[in-house]
Amino acid sequence: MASIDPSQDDVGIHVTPYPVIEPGHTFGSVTDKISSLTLKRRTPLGWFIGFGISFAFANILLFAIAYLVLTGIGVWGNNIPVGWAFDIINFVWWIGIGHAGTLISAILLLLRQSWRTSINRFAEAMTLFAVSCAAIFPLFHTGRPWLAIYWLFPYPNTMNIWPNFRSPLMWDVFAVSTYATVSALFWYVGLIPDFATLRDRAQSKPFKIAYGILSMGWRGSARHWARYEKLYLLLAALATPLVLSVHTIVSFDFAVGIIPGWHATIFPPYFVAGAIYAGFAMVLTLTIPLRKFYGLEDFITMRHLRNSAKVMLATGLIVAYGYMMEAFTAWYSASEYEGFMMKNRIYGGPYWWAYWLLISCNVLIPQVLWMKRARHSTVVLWIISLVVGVGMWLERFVIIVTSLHRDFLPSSWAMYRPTIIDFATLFGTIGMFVMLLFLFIRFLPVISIFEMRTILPQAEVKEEEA
Amino acid sequence: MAAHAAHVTDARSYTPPAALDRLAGTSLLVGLAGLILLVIGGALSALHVLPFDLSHAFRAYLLGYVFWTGISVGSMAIMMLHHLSGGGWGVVLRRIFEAATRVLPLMFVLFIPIALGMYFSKLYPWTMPQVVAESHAVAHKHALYLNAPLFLLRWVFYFAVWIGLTVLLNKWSLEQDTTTDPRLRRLLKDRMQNVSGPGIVLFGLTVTFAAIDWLMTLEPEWFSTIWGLLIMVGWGLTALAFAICIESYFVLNNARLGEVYQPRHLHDHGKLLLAFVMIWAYFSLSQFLIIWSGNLPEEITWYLHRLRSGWQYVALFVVLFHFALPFVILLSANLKKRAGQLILVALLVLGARIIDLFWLIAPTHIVFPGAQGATAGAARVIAYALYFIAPFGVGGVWLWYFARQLKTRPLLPLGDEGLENALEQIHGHH
Amino acid sequence: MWNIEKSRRQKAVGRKQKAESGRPLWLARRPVVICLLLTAFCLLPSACRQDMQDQPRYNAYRASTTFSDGASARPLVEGTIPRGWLREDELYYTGKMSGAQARAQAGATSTAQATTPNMQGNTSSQPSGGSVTNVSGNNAGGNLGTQQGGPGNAAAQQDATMFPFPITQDVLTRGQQRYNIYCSMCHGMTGYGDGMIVRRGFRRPPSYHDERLRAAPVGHFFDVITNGWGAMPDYAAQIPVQDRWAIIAYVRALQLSQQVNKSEVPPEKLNQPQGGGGQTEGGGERH
Amino acid sequence: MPQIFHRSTNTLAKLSIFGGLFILAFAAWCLAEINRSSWNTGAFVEREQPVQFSHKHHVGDDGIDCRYCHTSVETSAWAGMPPTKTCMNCHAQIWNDSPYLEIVRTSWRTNKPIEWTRVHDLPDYVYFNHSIHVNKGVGCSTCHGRVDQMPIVYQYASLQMEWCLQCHRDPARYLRPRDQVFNMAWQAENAAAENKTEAQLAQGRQLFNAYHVRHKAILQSCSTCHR
Amino acid sequence: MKQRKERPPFYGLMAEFDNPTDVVAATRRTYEAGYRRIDAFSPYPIEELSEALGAFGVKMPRIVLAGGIFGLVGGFMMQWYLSVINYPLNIGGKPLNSWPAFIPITFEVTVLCAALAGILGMLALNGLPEPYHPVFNTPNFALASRDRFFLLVEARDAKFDHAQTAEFLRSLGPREVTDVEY
Repeated sequence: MASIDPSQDDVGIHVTPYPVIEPGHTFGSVTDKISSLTLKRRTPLGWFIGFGISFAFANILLFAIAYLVLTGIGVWGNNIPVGWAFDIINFVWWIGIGHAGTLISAILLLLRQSWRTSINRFAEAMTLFAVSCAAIFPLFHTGRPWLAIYWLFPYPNTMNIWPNFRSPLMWDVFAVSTYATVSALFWYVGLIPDFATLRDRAQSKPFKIAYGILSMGWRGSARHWARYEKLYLLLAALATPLVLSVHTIVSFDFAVGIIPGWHATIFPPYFVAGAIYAGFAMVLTLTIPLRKFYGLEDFITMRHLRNSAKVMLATGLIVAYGYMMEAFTAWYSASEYEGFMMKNRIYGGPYWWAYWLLISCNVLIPQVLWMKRARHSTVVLWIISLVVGVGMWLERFVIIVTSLHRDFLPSSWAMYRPTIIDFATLFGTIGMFVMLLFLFIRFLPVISIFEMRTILPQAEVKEEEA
Repeated sequence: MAAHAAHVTDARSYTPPAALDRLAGTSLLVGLAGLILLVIGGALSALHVLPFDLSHAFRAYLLGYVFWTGISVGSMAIMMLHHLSGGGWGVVLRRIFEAATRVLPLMFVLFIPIALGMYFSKLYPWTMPQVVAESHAVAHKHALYLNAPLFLLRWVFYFAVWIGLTVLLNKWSLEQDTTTDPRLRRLLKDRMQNVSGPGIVLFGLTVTFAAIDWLMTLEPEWFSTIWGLLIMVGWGLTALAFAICIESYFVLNNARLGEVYQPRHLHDHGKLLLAFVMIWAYFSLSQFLIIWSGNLPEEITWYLHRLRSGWQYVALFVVLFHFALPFVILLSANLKKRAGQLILVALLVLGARIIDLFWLIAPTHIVFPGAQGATAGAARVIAYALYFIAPFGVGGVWLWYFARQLKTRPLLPLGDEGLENALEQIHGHH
Repeated sequence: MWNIEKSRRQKAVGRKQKAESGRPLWLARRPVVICLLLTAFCLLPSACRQDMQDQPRYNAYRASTTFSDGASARPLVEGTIPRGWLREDELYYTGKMSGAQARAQAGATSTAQATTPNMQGNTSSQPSGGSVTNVSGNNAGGNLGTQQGGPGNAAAQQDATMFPFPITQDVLTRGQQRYNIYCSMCHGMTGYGDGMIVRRGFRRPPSYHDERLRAAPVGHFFDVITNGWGAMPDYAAQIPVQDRWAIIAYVRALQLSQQVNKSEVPPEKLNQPQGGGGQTEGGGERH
Repeated sequence: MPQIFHRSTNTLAKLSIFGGLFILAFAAWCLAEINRSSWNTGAFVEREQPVQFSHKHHVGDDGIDCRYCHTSVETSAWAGMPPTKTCMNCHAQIWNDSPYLEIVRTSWRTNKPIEWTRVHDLPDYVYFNHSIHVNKGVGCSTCHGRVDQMPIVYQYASLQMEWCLQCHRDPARYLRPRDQVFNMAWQAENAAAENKTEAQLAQGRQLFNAYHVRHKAILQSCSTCHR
Repeated sequence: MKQRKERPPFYGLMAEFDNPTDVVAATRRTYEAGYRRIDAFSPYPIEELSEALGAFGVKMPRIVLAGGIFGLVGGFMMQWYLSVINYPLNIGGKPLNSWPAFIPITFEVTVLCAALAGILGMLALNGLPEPYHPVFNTPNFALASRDRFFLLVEARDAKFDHAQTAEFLRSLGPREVTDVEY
């Protein structure tokens, strides 16, 4: 990362209207600008308003969960045959959103895309918070979450039995917990030098001590940097397949079963693409207002937004390919169950509207992004990112609810109706997610300061003239 | 820097090495020999000298055909990806990819034996009326999709799309070379980029259905949603491994080009190769795990044909040499920078691709009617040998045509804006 | 302990009433919801007990507040005969038989006696198995047909003098086992009435080796086990009918065992302190 | 730039990482131990009963067989708690004026059962049947311990699932001949001479076959105990 | 206590630079001048700077690989042992050794172990956490995390001589050369 190789970077090849960082910045200005967001004494009023609203929603989550725990899982709308509904929809949705963070951070690092630098920290935080939100759903779907460890993790328990490693749900436990752990560590490791920066800038003793502990005594030694850089790359190389594996395994939750509408071999790549799609949509949904209100246009430039839009377009097309192949294979397979499922989903069943809403949100509307002008308008991008966010939620709704509500036995067909608690939990997690982001913005550097230094032109070591 | 730029734009510096002529000549000889052997093999069966079904000869030809068409189409896709995303790694490989795509018209013609096989052998079981009559699944799709005229029509359509795209991209690429006007170069670049976006979409659709038509319908009752992606990434992998072979061949045989292709380029290409190997393994595992776990009769039979009566060893071979070995080798950063070692890995991958296709194609309804004892053994050996002769037969012709195409243009896209950056010596002192 | 059953029922009733009072259900529920939410975290530990391990149902011996005796299990209403439990076999279930039966039986047994092997205490030496078809309960003493005057019985019926089923080695083994469990406490292992409980102060029962009891018909023993006699309580609840007969058979064997000449016993059996079917009973070995 | 931390914090900081791991591991170990302790399982805790009934006296000293009171142990899922009548069999005469037994006599008079405190209480989701165990050669003392030596009965085993499974996965380690099931002091043949475990295994395997104990896979299948 | 007495009175000499090019050049010269116990500090990673300090063991790839192999073998063996040996239970008619189903968890455990090994390895090799360090006594060192670059020659270096070394460092064109106290 130290040497900026323009030829490796897609921008470097041709002159682009939007650079990664606006010109005129120095090491000092970058450091001061970003660290001041965290270190300034006064918290802006807007922060309090935003935090307050999201905190209120987070409390709704708290109440919804407390009520659920006290009363039982019956307060949710899911019941046979739709035994899996909002809980898994929201779980998959949140996990998917989390993926963009790791993707931006790890894959773009491996691809040496320097535009990642100003948004990776934010994206990683988003990953962590999204995974936290996601974990709530399966945990509370167990009904007795205080026993969840007992059921989910292999440890020598008093029952002398072990989890069933042949079950994709068990794979999920491993995948999500590994993902949460590695993302948290990756995030923390990335923060260490910035904690040192904050430690050295902080005015008050408690903050100095707090950031001092978090920085682990980082002093910027060149030997330390060498190992640190190597580790950071290696972690990125590990996180990249990890992030793909997580959503692959989430897709296995469905695909290794034999429910028509779930049992499709394309699920792994199609879920991964969908996750990235939703994740980038969430990145845009959040960064567009953030850069506006915090005046970060110098660091998060139109280039970032435009590239995110392109990623969305590409992953959106892969998702569309998935829909097409599912429909085609349902016909091609000549299986009456597959055929019925697809017909029920598209025009025969009571949830046809969900399918066509999904197609509109995920396939039709985002095609606007083919147009350059659309990619360059923050308003259009923001609207489309919201639409895609909704669309990806609907995708999981369609996959889960429409596949289940008419099972093999027509006598057990039933409709699914979410309850008020279902909605409270969903919107509550959104509140919790935003609340955590507000806390993060206030207390931690939103942009990786040391990596921003590396992409300044001054950072290059000029060759000695022999 | 300025001196270097001038050095770069000197078109004659990058004319193809003489070795290319030798390559073309040898290839043609090998190719013709291979095709003749294949015809002889087919004749042995057709004249009932050896008791194996004629479809084996056609299947073998299909293997060779799919393998080499894959290189052309895969090259087209990687080239379009490069046009979309840029990057120095693609600039230096562009001409190899372009030359590979220009073989597509030849491949269009070379499809004819497969069409013949469809009509005159059991190559595709769904062409046989009794199969249609007996199988509900085949009858279901017979009218609207799986019949000979529509099959041929789609074949024409795929090639129309591919040839159309490659003709445009090749034309503009050449125009970039011949002009010196930076605005026109820029315009051509934008054009290529604008075509590549929809081009990738078209590529995805056509390859998916080509993969279904040519390979999946060998077992007409079987289906897998990921099949198109699996073949796509397989073709991409083949194309990349092939390009790396050619690139390393240049580095090893021509000092001048050795300077052009720097270790960092090889390193990047090696990493891409690793990525493709991993994605291939990922898709293959996904398909296997889902079908294995579901264990439904209409799906699992495909794997049962390929994991029993000896084929499990072929499968193991594929896992080891198509994934495990290249994966472990390519983890080493130093190896990826050395042409002499990288070419070996690329050749290993190409070989493994052939074995993989063999595993996909050959086990489908093995026909050795009524043979016993030594004759049966001989029939098997000859029949399976054909599968390994065919890639050389088709490949020889393909390579001959490719080498001729490669010669017609400078080996580097001299009009590309990124060329200067791509060729800049990063680590050396100059 | 938190009575889940009760509180749930009350809650459900409460809800219903409020819902019926005209307000929409969700409004009616609201106070309940709010209360629950406010006490959410205080109640978390108690939630742990609402587990499947204490299900709201009555298991055996579980106490109940519903009935005056505090037990959840109900005794059968007097006179109830469960399906398939109509005890028609008078001899088997009561140990009695009517006069005609007894006379017929007496004739039958006297003819059978000649072919019946001598039933000894140590029956293992003479495996009788299935060859025994009808064994008289009283054959050892040879006092067939002589009535001893059953203790306080209805005149119409008299104590049975025969077993209702053939006595085999298995029955005797079973009888020995059951005797040791239920009878030996008082009657002693050999039937002399010197059991452990007697030594602890219980009134001494008569010895089986008395002339009176050796002469008593098997029905008499059945009657005593079933209904009790003197200080002896009834064992009807502890010993099922089949086992009672088995015990009586063993008692007969015990009686016989004390009347045998040494010469009649195979020499290799002489030194074994216990008879029986070669199986040792756990209770007998206690130290 | 002044130092923020004292020298000693270096050691402290390094220790805190490994210490943290150690503390976590220790906490996990403690939890596991607490979970298995009698605090959680109730094992080895003597239960106070309404009547001071001593098994040691009745079984150990008087030699009364288990089945004298627990009549249904061989034939039904429940071993059977004796009704007051069983007590009165003897106590109508002996100790019949003892104040200790007033509760028994009251129960007898009023026809109200004595409310014994339950010692062995399996969760309701476990299906347990005494008769099958007794008839396949599982001794009373294997699960209940030396009841003949307990003045006040306590739970001897943890009754946790791992305890059930250790036998269900390899019954040969515990089986004894049927006629020894009610023998409190039973040991495998040759146990005194040979290695105890070896002797038990040898005899246990033989009995496993002789009594046609079901295959391990059936013994430990979920529905064997959770029906 | 005894050790502390043996320490030299101060830790070393610190030269402060304005830009990366200067500090890299200065570090190279210091190394070439025979100093070995030297270290350089920068606000961001500079590849040339660590190269200029001479070769030292980075070792990270090997540690991560070791962690990964441990996770790979351990993860698979765990599932195999628990499902085949310790708790063989027929579920859905799948074979006990359902190795295809063990692949996902094996992969996850591999990644987890590799990442943990890497992070702990990095901390261990760098001697972190180390909240107290003599270099923090350097007056301007707070700027090492902003826009200044530092070169340190430790007093423990065999070639170290306070006056001479200070003179040498000044010849490299720093902003300032200061003593670093213990």
